[in-house]
Amino acid sequence: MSIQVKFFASLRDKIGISDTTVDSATTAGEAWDIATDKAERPVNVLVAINLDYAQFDSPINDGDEVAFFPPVTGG
Amino acid sequence: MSIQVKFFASLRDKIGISDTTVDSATTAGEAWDIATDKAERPVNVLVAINLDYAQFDSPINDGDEVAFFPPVTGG
Amino acid sequence: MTSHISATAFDPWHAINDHQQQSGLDSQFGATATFIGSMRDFNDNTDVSQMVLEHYPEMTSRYLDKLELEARERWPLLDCLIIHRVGEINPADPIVLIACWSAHRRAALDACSWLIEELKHRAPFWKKETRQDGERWLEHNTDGS
Amino acid sequence: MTSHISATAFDPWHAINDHQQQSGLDSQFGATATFIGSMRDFNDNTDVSQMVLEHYPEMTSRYLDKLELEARERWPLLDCLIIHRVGEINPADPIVLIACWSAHRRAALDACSWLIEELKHRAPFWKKETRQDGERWLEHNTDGS
Repeated sequence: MSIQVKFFASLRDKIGISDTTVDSATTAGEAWDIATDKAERPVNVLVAINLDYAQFDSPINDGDEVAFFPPVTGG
Repeated sequence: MSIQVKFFASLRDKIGISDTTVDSATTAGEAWDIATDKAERPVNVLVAINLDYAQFDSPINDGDEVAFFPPVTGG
Repeated sequence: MTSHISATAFDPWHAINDHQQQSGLDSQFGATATFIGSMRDFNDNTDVSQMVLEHYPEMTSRYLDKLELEARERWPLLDCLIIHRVGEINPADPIVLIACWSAHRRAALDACSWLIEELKHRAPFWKKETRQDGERWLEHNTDGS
Repeated sequence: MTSHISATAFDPWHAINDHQQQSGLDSQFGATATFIGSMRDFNDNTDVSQMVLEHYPEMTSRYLDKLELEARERWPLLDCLIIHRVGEINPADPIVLIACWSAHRRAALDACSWLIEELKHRAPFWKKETRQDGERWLEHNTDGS
């Protein structure tokens, strides 16, 4: 099993990881814990699975891409 | 006393007058009656006195400009 | 703040760009909202080949200025531009241009939307369409939808 | 319908004009509403000298397309253009462009206003400002006012 995990913007700077792979995780939250070695989750962090917004308890599957990022500030 | 009376767009075409002067009138309605020889007033005709929207019973004074026109359709 | 009547065709994007360059407000505004109304060659299921836009010159100038002033009182606008065509108009010609500049987005967007509605209801312009079966004054404005 | 990400500065009026010329919709649309968001040199009472706009490339493309599609489902749009800058941005640079074309005014105006709000809340872009005292990620978007 291989899950790609990405971090963006201020969250990437804080966690210190831009992109990593985890071998097993059944939810986005588990992927966070494995990738960050159980770093505390900022209260407003957003989650996307395969480019769509999701939740920390959303299930993930082999080959998925899970991304974590702070509130968006574009436009 | 001299009141300038103007008609615009479809109303001008209907009345057959673009611009005329009436010698005495105390309201916009009276100016209409004199200028048009008491033509029937279309129900939705608009009135302006000195470039501001007014009513048929609004008072007018010497030197005023009274205009009658149909609903506006610009923009 | 500028409003004017144009008796000849104008390029709206060029006009907005020119106005913006001359305003000296670069990097002060964060939001620009614009509306362009242009002539369609089709109305009420009928082809329209040309249009004549008549107005009440002194009153239109006064009303465009008045609308700008009212918009500035309601919203924190940095700048505003209104241009309205009159005379003979061909399909695809821009008829009206409204542009609003502000620090943040809601002021520019809301003022722009308000200005076009107010202009449509209050400014003394009248459209006469030329169709296959002759000329016809428009009797009222659309509700926008 | 087009949306794209631009890594270099763009002229919004030129982009809109080009898109419109190529659309072949002249004299079909009666309304064009646009919104341009640009960089101010001042935020939260502090001078801002530069900005970096980061994004999540695959997801932004997907979301801009999704927003366009949703706007088309909600309003009878003839065409729509969205451009968003990324990378290093200087004061006065356009950051986002939204343009909507429709037969009548409300569709273009309402879709344009809706698109910028949705984009601000959903599209994965992040701004980092360079100020005198260093770089700082913006923590949340303004509410527009």
